[in-house]
Amino acid sequence: MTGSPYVPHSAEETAAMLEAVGVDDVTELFDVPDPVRFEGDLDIDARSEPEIRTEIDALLSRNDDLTEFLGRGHYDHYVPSVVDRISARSEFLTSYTQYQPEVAQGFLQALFEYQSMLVELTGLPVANASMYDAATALGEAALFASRVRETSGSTVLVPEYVRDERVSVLENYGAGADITVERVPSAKGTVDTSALMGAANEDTLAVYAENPTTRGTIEPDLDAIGDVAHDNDALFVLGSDPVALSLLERPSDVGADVVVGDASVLGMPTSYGMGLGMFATREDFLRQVPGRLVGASEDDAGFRAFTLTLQTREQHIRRERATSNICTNQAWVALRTAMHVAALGPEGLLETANRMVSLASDVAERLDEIIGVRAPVDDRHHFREFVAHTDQPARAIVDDLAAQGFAIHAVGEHEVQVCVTETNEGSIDDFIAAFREVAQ
Amino acid sequence: MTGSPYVPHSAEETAAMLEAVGVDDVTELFDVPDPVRFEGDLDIDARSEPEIRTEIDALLSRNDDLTEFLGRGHYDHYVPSVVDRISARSEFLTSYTQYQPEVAQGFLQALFEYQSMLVELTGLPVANASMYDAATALGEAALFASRVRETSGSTVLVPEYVRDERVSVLENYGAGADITVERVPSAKGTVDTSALMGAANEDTLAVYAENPTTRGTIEPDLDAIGDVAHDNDALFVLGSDPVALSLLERPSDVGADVVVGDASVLGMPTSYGMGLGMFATREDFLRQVPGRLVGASEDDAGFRAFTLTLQTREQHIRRERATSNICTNQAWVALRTAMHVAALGPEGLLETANRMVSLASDVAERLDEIIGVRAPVDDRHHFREFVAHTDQPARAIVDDLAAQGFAIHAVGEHEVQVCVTETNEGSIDDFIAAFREVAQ
Amino acid sequence: IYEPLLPEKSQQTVAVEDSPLPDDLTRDSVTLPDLSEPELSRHYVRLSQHTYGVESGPYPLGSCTMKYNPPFAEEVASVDDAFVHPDRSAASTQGTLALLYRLQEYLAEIGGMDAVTLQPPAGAAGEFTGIRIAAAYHEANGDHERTEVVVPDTAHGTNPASAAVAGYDVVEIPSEDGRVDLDALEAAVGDTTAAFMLTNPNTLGVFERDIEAIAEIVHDAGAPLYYDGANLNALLGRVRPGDMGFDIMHYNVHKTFGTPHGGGGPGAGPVGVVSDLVEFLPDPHVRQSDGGFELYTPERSIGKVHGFSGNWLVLIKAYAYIARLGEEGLLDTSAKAVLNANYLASQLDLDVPYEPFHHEFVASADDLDASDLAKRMLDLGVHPPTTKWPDIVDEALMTEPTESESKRTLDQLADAFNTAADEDEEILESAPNRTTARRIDQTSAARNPRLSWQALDD
Amino acid sequence: IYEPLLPEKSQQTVAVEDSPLPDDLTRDSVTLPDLSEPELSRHYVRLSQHTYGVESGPYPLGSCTMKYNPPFAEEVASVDDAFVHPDRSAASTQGTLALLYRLQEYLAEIGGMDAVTLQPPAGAAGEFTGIRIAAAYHEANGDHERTEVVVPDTAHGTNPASAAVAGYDVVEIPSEDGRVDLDALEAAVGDTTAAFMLTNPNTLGVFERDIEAIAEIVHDAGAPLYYDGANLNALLGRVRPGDMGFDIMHYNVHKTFGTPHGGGGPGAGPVGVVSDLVEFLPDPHVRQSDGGFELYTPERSIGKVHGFSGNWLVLIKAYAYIARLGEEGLLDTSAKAVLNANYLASQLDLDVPYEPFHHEFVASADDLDASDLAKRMLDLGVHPPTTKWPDIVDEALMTEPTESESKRTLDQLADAFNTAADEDEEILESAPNRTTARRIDQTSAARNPRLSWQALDD
Repeated sequence: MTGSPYVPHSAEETAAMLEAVGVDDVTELFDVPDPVRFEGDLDIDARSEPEIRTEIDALLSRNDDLTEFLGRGHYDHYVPSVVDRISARSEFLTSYTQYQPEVAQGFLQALFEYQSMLVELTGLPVANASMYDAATALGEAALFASRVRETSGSTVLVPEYVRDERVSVLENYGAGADITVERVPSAKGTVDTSALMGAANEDTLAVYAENPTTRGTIEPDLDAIGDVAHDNDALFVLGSDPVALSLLERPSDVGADVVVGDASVLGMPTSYGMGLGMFATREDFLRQVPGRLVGASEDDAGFRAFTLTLQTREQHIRRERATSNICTNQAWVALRTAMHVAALGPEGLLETANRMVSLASDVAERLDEIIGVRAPVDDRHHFREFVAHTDQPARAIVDDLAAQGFAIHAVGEHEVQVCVTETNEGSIDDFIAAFREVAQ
Repeated sequence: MTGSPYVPHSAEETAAMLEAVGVDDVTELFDVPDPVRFEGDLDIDARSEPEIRTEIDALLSRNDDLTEFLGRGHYDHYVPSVVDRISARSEFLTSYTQYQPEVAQGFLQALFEYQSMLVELTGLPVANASMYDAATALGEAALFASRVRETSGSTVLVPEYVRDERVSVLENYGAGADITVERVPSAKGTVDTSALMGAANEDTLAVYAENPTTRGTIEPDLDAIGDVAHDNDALFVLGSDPVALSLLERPSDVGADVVVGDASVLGMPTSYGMGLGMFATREDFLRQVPGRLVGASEDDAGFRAFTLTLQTREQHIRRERATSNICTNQAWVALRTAMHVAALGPEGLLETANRMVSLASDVAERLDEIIGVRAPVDDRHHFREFVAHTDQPARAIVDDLAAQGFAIHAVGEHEVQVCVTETNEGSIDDFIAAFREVAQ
Repeated sequence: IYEPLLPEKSQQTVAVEDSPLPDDLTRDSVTLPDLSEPELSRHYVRLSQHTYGVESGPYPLGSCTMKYNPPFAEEVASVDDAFVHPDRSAASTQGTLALLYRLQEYLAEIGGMDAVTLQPPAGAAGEFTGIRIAAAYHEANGDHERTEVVVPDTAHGTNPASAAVAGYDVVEIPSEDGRVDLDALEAAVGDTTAAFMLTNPNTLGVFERDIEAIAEIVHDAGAPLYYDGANLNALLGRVRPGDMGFDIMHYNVHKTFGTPHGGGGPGAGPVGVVSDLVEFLPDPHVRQSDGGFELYTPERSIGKVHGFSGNWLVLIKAYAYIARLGEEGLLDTSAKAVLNANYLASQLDLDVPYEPFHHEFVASADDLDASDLAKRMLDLGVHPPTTKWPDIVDEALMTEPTESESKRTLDQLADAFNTAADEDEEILESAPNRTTARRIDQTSAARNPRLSWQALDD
Repeated sequence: IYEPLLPEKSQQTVAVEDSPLPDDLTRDSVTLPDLSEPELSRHYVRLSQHTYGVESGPYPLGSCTMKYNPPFAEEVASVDDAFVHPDRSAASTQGTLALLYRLQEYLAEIGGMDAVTLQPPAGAAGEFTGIRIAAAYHEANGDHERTEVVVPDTAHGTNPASAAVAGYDVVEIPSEDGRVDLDALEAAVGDTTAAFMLTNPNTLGVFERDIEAIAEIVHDAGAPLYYDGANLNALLGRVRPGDMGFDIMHYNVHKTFGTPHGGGGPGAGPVGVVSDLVEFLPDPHVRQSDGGFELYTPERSIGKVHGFSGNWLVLIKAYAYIARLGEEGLLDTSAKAVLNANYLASQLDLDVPYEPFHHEFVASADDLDASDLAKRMLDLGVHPPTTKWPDIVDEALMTEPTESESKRTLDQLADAFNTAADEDEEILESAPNRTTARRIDQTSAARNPRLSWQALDD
């Protein structure tokens, strides 16, 4: 091997091509002034396939083998093999954005399905074909709010429970539009609506809430939050995910103007935070939506066909006046998510969602029985996860559990957070036993 | 889940179908006398996908994690990912035998490629589309010999070095045709040609030899073996594999009438002996060949097209007069083998083969330096593997090495066999060190 | 305009030089395709696109049980721990042995058998194994005159072929009304009978209702009754071969237990036997030992029928499939397999001479050519049934939809049958037109065999 | 006749009942597709068959670098140990951090940068990150008047869009002969300039030969020079953005480093910076610690640009790809990418107004409609180039064949270009005819948006 294994040229072909082009050596084709040519050596050795497999396997095996009871915005649901297998087909995996719809009907239809599923789950009639993740979708929602809000305004109200990381992304997106973030206190792990009412005013651009929240709590009165937003001519932006949406109050029913969140809780394994940003909104804001949209149309033969549409919103046409700078997105993850939803079907999805409620409550109850533990901290219904109080310092609990093979979150001096889904359900007994040991 | 997850019927559809058929319950469709109906319960619980994954992972993890220096007919060569990925496409994986060639051109062409590669490697003009494995291909070769040999005869001469397992299969295949196996002594790990000459006579149906042999030796005088066979009007059946064939003497050049062996050394990982039986022979015996054959033809539009051919040899048409009972074969493995050969190309394949010679000789030399070890035992050239003498009992060596994480063969009281390919090459230093420790 | 590069068009000859071996042990050169990985990928992806699989549409080949092959079984069969060498010690492969043992138990339970060997690599290999076991049994009884294997005329071709490979004369008995003619059977069996081979339901999909009488006749003649498992899908959880009086049977895991057919293979053909025959099973067999599993050689083993342990990776998939279904899934499988065949037949405009049938039926194309009709069905986007066999039906269309087709698909399939059956002969004869290749000339392929690219002129 | 079941045609409504939650916290019902796994598989397999990918044939979209995506990278990114939660402690994810660190180092080496963040999930996200870093830099300098980002008219659309999202006014300067007009640049930059964004070679494939002068002008104005890495494939191992004077750059791993585009994503857009800007990198950043790796917050970090750590699985693939190629493979990549573009252009009957070009060129369809020509190319079995952009060329056909096409494929591709360019207008306008769908009406799609199956009438 003296070149790239992915370059097909034989020596004879290269010679013939050079001749056709009229140069003796390929370096002649580089119209680069000498001073900026790189004459050094790159310190990168080529390795064979099996060498790299061995290397990466060995590298990644340095990750401790912990059973994770982790959530807080990144969740693990079992992905059926059929999703892995079919999404890995090279036509899906290696195709590009569907600029030539006539040879991309398959992928377009899958994205159309994804949009449609989000429309059903959110109750909002417009969903885009993907953003990067929940945090960037929230950032886009803030910019979107500043475009669609009738009067100017610059503050996004964000509950205390929202992850700092998510807020940081929001702040980065908002910075250019002079949007600032103001945190609103929580009560029992959900939005303190009276505090929210006090914080909201004419400068409020948008009110953000999550359901379930980062703490796993279920918001008891989303209507009230929506009302505060709307009373101040602000958008109500709701964060959620497709599993929760199949069971919890429908966003359109509680006045949500935008739904964001991470849809890859279906379709992807835990992948160090790699996500799929949902973005759904109302019809009247359609022309301000960021990201790709797939629409139905007809072809010359009169058959239904799909195509990217309303592309004049996008950067490759509108440039600095685009509704977003997004180009490469998470289309393939959206395909996987659509497949996963279809594989579960409405019953399977709802069953999973209901289980997330009972698992969280069961595990909280069992932890609560341990001396030195109080769970859940928040007197609310929970979904997948909950915060527990520990008499021992949370940091010590987390470290001791890690030594026993389990990972959980420390979220306060004496607060830990525990997330349960069907993928770690089988380890609950061992987990409780370990927790009992370390909590006292 | 109250049925099979792979049954698509909704309750409504089932009802409509029952009505169309005119019964109330599906059991009415079973025209089975009561006494033979099974009224018991099958003791088999249904499990979910993730449960079974966990179960099988846990089960298989009971296999010790040993680095294998094992060969003797089943070899490990690195299979490029591209082979795994593309052969897993469901069109290939889930299709059937190509009885409707118009919708099976892809698979037929792949099998045609496989046949063509074997033709090149063996020098024999006819290769079938697969047998089960090397042993059953040898069994078929014996039956084939009894069909094509001009005079009757019933003995197959098999060198001492051939695995007993392979001989047992041969005996099972031969039993019905009253074929018996006679073992011929080896000299220096290869056929003792003078002993062979003494054993061969007019009752000799076929003479079998291997190159490389089960002991890893390379036969020094295949011509002489072929001559013995032909002088007695017997067939010369040669066992080999595609890696060896790319380098060693071409079977057609040494008078081989049939080539058998395991072609899955390319295309498959070690899979507990799952194989791909090669079968190649001379043109004049074509109509007696067992197994499937893919041929080129033309379609109605005049384009080249492929089809199964000479099917009148086969069981589904000729029944008890067929050339073999084989139906389901190893077609998908043949596809993988063809892809692997194409991925290596002639240079890559030859490079691999040459390496098998030098690796075996290097490792033998290094073992030979260890006090209490003599390697190789056979004063021959070797391919992939060799037999070593150990002063310690072979059994003890094998067990002690297993405790250190290595697997090798015990082949005699004081003889072990060691196989090296590119897949365990990286562990040679550790292996030698461990061997040094246990050998003294 | 664009076509991927064909391997045969890109061959290179490489001389064997600088080998560590002396010249007299090596060949001179080797000529093989030389493609880059991108070219290789496109070539084989294209070939896959020119291949119809179960995920392409319905595939109702009779007796082939082309059902859905769950991808999750592929995944569980690809874990690293599965890739072990067959010469590893039993102690170091307890995982493999445990899985094999569990599968043996599952299959024994499903078949009503006392023990099962997993060694045979395919259905026909299972038949051969079973007949070798019968031979060993007679041999052990000093019963040397049994030189014949009896099969009905509806038997799969492998039955007589396997018996013949095992050295037996094959006696074929005619059917009566699509079932074994008891008188003919009685007349055919006797002191020279080594076994009677039967599939039930048979290839017409018809259940051999007289199975108890058949078993009695065969057993009275001193011969074991062999069950060809090709049609077991029809009976899963409802009727067990062992309970019907069968002594030896094979299972086609690639038919009944959802492992993919792989374009012709690999499959696996485990063989089950009743207790009297356990001692004859192939070598080695897996059994429980103290706290684990071990391999042993059955006392009067017939020896080996595969060089190693059979098609291990296929067996893992079969285990996963059975575990996924469980009892209720197996029952649902046979129910829907039979319902689907009956429903499909009810929607056809063609005659189905033999009934009641179970998981498959044989329709007659009547005055049309069954092959032509099949070719036309290709144009309609479905795979046609098995054609022109069994001979007992004129212009036979042997059809097995399997349980994994929906009513909607069956309606489409029926539509394809009926549409094709309604076409002008001219159209049928010129079909197919919408496939990768048009009608392929089989005669010239056989008359002038070109079996490798070396044999091609172009 | 056969068509797989569409999910939208098989929807079920399930009422929310018997939930452990009180009614007032739940919705009433949910309506979603309900398909069995066999139906699901056929549906999605069919969709894949109606999608053109890199393994289907040449895919010469300009600036998109649709090169071969090695499947082995997919395999190494699917090992169990890769699937970790982002909130795991650094101590328990040393494997992940080690791989990220090594990739940071590789990318820094390739780009001539001092540090690289892997957090941005796409190229445009990388641009946004880079501009935010520039903003933070000016902020740290107390330099509050820099409100403009300057881009040439040849810039990719994401450049001005990213600058705008980051709150900057965009100043576009016209090109001269397909390159940055130094006078226009000099006139445009100054105290209000926050950055100048440039891709080199630019979207015409033309190298900005005056890059040293450009860097000097921009640096003299006190602004950092930003490198859009979309066209980095042309320069691999031969020219490094850092050596050209760029201060900030992003890498498109899905273009340059062979990770698949996934029908639009996910990609990854790592950002490299020179030493002065390291303290502004996103939070967290990976660095070496005693005997391992740790995460830390850079001193003046801009904060986060992704909720967690970016597109981790994509990054593993990029690492595997770079490791596979090594230095010689990277050099071969840029050599053949440039040779391929030049060779392909030499075979076209179309005018290519700007040269010398490198890995891509922009041909002109002249008096033909570039879109029509592209549609006709679809019929010829190839994917057409990017059309009608950049505007600087009339009826532009922006073409990037990449290094993974062979001469033979390029000849076929050239043939497709030339054949289409030679067709009657009528044929072009009615193309395509051999694709899954014929020409699709974009106007009605936009005028009457139907964006979900709920919005469809049928």
